[in-house]
Amino acid sequence: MADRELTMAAAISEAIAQEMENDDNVFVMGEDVAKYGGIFGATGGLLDKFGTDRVMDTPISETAFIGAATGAAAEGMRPIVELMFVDFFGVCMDQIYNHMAKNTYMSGGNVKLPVVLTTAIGGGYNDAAQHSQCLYGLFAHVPGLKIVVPSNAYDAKGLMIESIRDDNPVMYFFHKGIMGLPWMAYFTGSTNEVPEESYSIPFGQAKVVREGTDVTIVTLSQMVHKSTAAADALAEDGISAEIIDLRTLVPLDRETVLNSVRKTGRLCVADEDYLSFGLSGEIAALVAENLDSTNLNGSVKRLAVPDVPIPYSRPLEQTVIPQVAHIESTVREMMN
Amino acid sequence: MADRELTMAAAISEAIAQEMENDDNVFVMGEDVAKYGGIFGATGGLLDKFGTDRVMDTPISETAFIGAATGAAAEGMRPIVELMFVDFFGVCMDQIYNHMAKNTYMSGGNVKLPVVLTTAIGGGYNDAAQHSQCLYGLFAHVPGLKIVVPSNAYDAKGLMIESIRDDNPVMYFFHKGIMGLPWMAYFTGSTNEVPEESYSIPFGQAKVVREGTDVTIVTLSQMVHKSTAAADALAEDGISAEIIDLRTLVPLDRETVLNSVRKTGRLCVADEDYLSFGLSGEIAALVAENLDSTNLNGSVKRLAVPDVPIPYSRPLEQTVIPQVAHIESTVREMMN
Amino acid sequence: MEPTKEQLLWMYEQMLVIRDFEETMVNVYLEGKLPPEIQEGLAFDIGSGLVPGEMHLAAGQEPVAVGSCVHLTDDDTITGTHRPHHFAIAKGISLNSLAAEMFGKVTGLGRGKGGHMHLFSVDKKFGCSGIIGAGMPQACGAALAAKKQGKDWVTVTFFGEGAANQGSFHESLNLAAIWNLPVIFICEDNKYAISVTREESTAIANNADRAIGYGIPGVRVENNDAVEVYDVVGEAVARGRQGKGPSLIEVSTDRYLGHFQGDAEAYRPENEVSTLRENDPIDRLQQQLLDSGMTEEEDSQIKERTKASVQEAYAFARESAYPDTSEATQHVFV
Amino acid sequence: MEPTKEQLLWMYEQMLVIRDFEETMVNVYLEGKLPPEIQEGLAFDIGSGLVPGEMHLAAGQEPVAVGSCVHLTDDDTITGTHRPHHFAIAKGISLNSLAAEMFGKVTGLGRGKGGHMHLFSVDKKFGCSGIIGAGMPQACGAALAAKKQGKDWVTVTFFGEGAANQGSFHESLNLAAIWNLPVIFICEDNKYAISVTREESTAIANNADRAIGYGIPGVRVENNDAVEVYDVVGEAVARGRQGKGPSLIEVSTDRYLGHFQGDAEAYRPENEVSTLRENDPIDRLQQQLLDSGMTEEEDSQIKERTKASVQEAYAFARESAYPDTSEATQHVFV
Ligand SMILES: Cc1ncc(C[n+]2csc(CCOP(=O)(O)OP(=O)(O)O)c2C)c(N)n1
Ligand SMILES: Cc1ncc(C[n+]2csc(CCOP(=O)(O)OP(=O)(O)O)c2C)c(N)n1
Ligand SMILES: [Mg+2]
Ligand SMILES: [Mg+2]
Repeated sequence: MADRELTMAAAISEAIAQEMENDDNVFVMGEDVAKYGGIFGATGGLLDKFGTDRVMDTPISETAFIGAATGAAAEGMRPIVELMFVDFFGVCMDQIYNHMAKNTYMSGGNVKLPVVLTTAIGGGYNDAAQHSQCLYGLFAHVPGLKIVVPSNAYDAKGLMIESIRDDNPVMYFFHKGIMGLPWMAYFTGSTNEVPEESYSIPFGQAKVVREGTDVTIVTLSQMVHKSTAAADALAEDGISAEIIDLRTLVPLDRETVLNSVRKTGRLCVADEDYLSFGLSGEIAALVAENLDSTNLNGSVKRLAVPDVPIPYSRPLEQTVIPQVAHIESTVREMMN
Repeated sequence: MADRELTMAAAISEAIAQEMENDDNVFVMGEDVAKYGGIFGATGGLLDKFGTDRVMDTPISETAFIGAATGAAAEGMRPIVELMFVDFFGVCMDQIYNHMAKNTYMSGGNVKLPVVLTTAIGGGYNDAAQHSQCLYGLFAHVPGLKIVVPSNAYDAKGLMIESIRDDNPVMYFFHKGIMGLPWMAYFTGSTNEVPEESYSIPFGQAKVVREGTDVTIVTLSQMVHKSTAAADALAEDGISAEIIDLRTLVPLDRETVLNSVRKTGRLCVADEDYLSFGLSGEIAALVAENLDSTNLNGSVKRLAVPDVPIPYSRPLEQTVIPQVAHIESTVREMMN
Repeated sequence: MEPTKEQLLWMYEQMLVIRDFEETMVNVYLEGKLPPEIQEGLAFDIGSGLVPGEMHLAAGQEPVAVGSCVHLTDDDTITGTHRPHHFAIAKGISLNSLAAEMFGKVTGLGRGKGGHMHLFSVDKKFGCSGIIGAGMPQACGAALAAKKQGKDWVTVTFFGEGAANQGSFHESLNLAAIWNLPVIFICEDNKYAISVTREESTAIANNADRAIGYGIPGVRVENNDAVEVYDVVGEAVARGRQGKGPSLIEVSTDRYLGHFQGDAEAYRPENEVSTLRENDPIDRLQQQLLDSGMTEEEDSQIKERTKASVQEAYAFARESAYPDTSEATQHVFV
Repeated sequence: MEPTKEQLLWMYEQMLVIRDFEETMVNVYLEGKLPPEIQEGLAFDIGSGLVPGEMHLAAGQEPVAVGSCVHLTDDDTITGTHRPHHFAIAKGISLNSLAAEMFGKVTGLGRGKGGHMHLFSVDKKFGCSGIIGAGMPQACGAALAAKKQGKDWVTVTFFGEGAANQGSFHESLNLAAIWNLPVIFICEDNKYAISVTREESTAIANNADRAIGYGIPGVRVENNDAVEVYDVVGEAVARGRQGKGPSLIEVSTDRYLGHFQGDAEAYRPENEVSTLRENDPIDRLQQQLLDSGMTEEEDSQIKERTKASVQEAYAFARESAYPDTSEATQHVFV
């Protein structure tokens, strides 16, 4: 097999296509997923391969078509359904969190709901307060949804295949700024080598994407690449950062995080979600709950959006979304 | 003024009535808020006092009428709008978090939205997975909403008056199990002395409801009363627990929490929301972020619903919602 | 469409079972909730007793359930509401597992984890929800699956007249119409959404007229009559099986009891219910059957049989065990 | 209803302003996004340039905005969409503050914090949203406030034909109808919701027919014509002011540009837009005005004036300062 680099968008649509070939029950629906191939390319090329019966454009009726995914899954189908931007969840959250996420539990495990709900996240291109959020922490908070947040094409493919094969509802969050779109600048580390053959990556296994000894940076999605750039800069000054890409939030790989913190003695969380009552708090809490067995050199640091809506204006947006420089300076402070 | 005990429900409706008398712009709408007086009594008696123009029953159209509250507030009204159970937020979250919460920011501070969104929370009476949630942490996570969670009638009145007078969107969460309803057992501490005259309680001031020296229990809402019962039991064995009632989550009174933890050296969070990625994590994280200035005796403990939907069956529900005994035994463990 | 004698008898018997199940629950529900020794000032404790939590009963609304389900097989799907017993029974879910679920017992449909608003049966293809309007989108999905699988199965989704003002109603009808899905949307107009009357909540007198907005047939059934429901739903089911797409039906029906048990119903005109009960749909069908040849003895046998089955169900529920507390954290995922 | 000469001229001039504002933006938007030196393989960078983020332009859709707003005063409220410039301009929002907002400058309507989908003016009583269907509930609230305050103010809410399948459409129309609110619901049918055609998404050919479901008047305007919009919206506004409640109007209109700038429109039939442009509504109104006495010179004056105002606005936006970064955490609350 020749080495191939794929964008994350191409890796996702390849994963979907491979599973659709394997299993007639897999189908795709959502706004602009067919003719357009998905606004962020996650379903590019699928319509041509599989036709309108299996790749379906929907009306702007998220409650109806996401609810329909749950209904179809209960009958043995394996829908992949796209919520164009995660920011739109508010019009259809009930179907997601009260039904897709709970029907299995409420039925005592009898109802099986193999749905993959894909959605675009993230800012950095000035799309403002209603099109730039991450919100994965909010979905990880409510029980019943597996939460997948890949940071690169290789992981994206393996995690998508795992998602489709999982018999439970999976929410799959792709950051627009790492999809490798021809119309949006992206972090190049996200476009990487992807085997053509099918493979899957198990959930609940965070990845140590860079080993280090001085500080643990726990992160995910696009922020992995910002953290890597920060770590490169820090390395020049002899500061050795270990970077952990969480990859899935539910299940959460607490062990990998704790082991790393036990090794480095310092924790910085780098997140693009809102700061309070979310992901960065959960990771920090993990350490607080395990103070007995960790030996921390100083306080935990959290970088995230400081509890404000994402502002449109570029200088403001750059201020509230953690940047490479923020990560770098925060870690430097921690080393003092 | 004679001493009066009021239930929390009566205290809330009294606060609303007093503000309605003061200000013609205040009005109430929601499902069953008029003739029925609110399913949990928060608007009891208001229809008789103020008539159908100011106390309006709505259709089951949460998106429309909660959105309408935002629209009316932008025009100078001061709506109080009820979402019958917080569990239903999924059908109307977009109007809440993308609009009510953000229009002020997106307008550069020009649009003023004095809305109070009231909602019932909590389990303990076996209403199962779609009628027993707390979810305040989720709303505290998204920016633009002040979050009020009273634990007793006195606070409920003062915080409601403050909420109505605030020029920003306020979400006001009342726990069904402390409303003093004639059809639901409740924790008696929640029905307490309430002055007849109008008064307000500022946001962002947690209350030390019990002083202690060995451990800090950070809690809110019904769980304050469970914590108090646990503290009583612990006191018999000479364990002195300090209890902090957060009262508001946004703004969050971090100082009072930290000062208490600095004093006691131990933190237990007692919460009825889901465990992960939420309130209990945020409080634990607060300590993790301030390890430098706190001197902790052991790890932080969190009690909350262990990331499962609320089961219907009584023994299961009692297992997943933290009870007095759970708090007590957790603190005992912490003392070893 | 005309029901056969057998179908009439089936509907009659099912209505008796439903009515008996619901009326038995009225009393069982109060066991342990009264007298109010639990706390001073308390008239009733919703969280106590054999069957805690909210309880929405469907006595009076039997015709819509039996007149619809008589047309369905185990391959057809139903999504119901927060008031789901009549649909569940008419769809053939065992009374024992139904009652046990309401008691929170491990022998219940959902091992006691769902409760009375959250009844799921994979075998009988039944689901429901405590969220108003939530069943309609899922019904579209079930019908979409049937269509994709090349089956002539239909999905029936029930909802109240209050739910007809929820956004999911509109979205689901439009989706079903454009995708030509075999969904029968059946609105139970019992005139109230808790205390809010139909007139206060609904811009038009006949929800079936809203079908015009989706280019599909819409029919309203008056008079809470099982045979009329049979006729209208029968046509809609046939359309669905023939690939002719969705239908919208509204059935006028009557809620005999409070919105939930414990509802004082201060908002309801006095004598409204007693007047309604004088025109009871079960009595009417009984008379029709007696007129067309059912003997008094046959009638008694049916009644004995239904009573026995309901009693057995409640006994089974009482005697069953609670789930082990270790189950609390199981089944979040399969 | 017939427009006066003055009103015709106002509509004409406003349409010219809108068209010029939008077409100027087509080029301004590309400044700094092309050539793609930012990154290899990149054809275009949405996050770069003077005006980053998504950009939805309304060229071709001017008639619905001007034919509606000509009936409104500063006391009337508008809620718009993600494609809001034409409404904002017709409602009288200053071009300078509009352009500056799109540049993210502190002189913008929202101090640069909103961006082009989030334009708010308290003075002009204008708001909009990037969420499809979100303006309708808020419009009901604005109208409710006017009613409570005893004013004859109306609220106009605009939305696309794609939005007419969103739940908020149904809920809002029902609410406005039962509460008899002075809301005029105006659907812009530009045939597309991004790439999804009207036929693919909508069960019926005429969204105005959905008014039947709410017992209110529903009218469709064909032909993207400002004068026809004037007529139909005028009636609806009069109804609203007279306390006769809401109306639903659908206007057939045309989207000349991509859904957003950068949209390759592979889904769109070739020549569709050029054909549409041949029947341009501004040209038609120009002809009508010339026919009824406007001189070529008057016409030139109008065009000069509008060009100048648009140029000034963009110049103002360019020259204005960005907000200080300390503003990022301000204005979450007032
Ligand atoms: C989204 C949502 N809003 C509100 C409620 C609270 N609620 C439960 S039943 C009910 C009334 C429903 O009326 P209808 O649809 O007519 O059904 P009925 O109770 O009459 O059978 C309401 C408002 C809910 N469960 N879900
Ligand atoms: C709730 C929601 N769903 C989806 C989108 C993404 N989206 C933005 S514009 C658009 C198409 C809107 O179509 P229409 O209402 O016809 O308006 P038009 O763009 O044609 O003016 C979509 C799907 C959104 N912004 N909000
Ligand atoms: Mg009803
Ligand atoms: Mg459109």
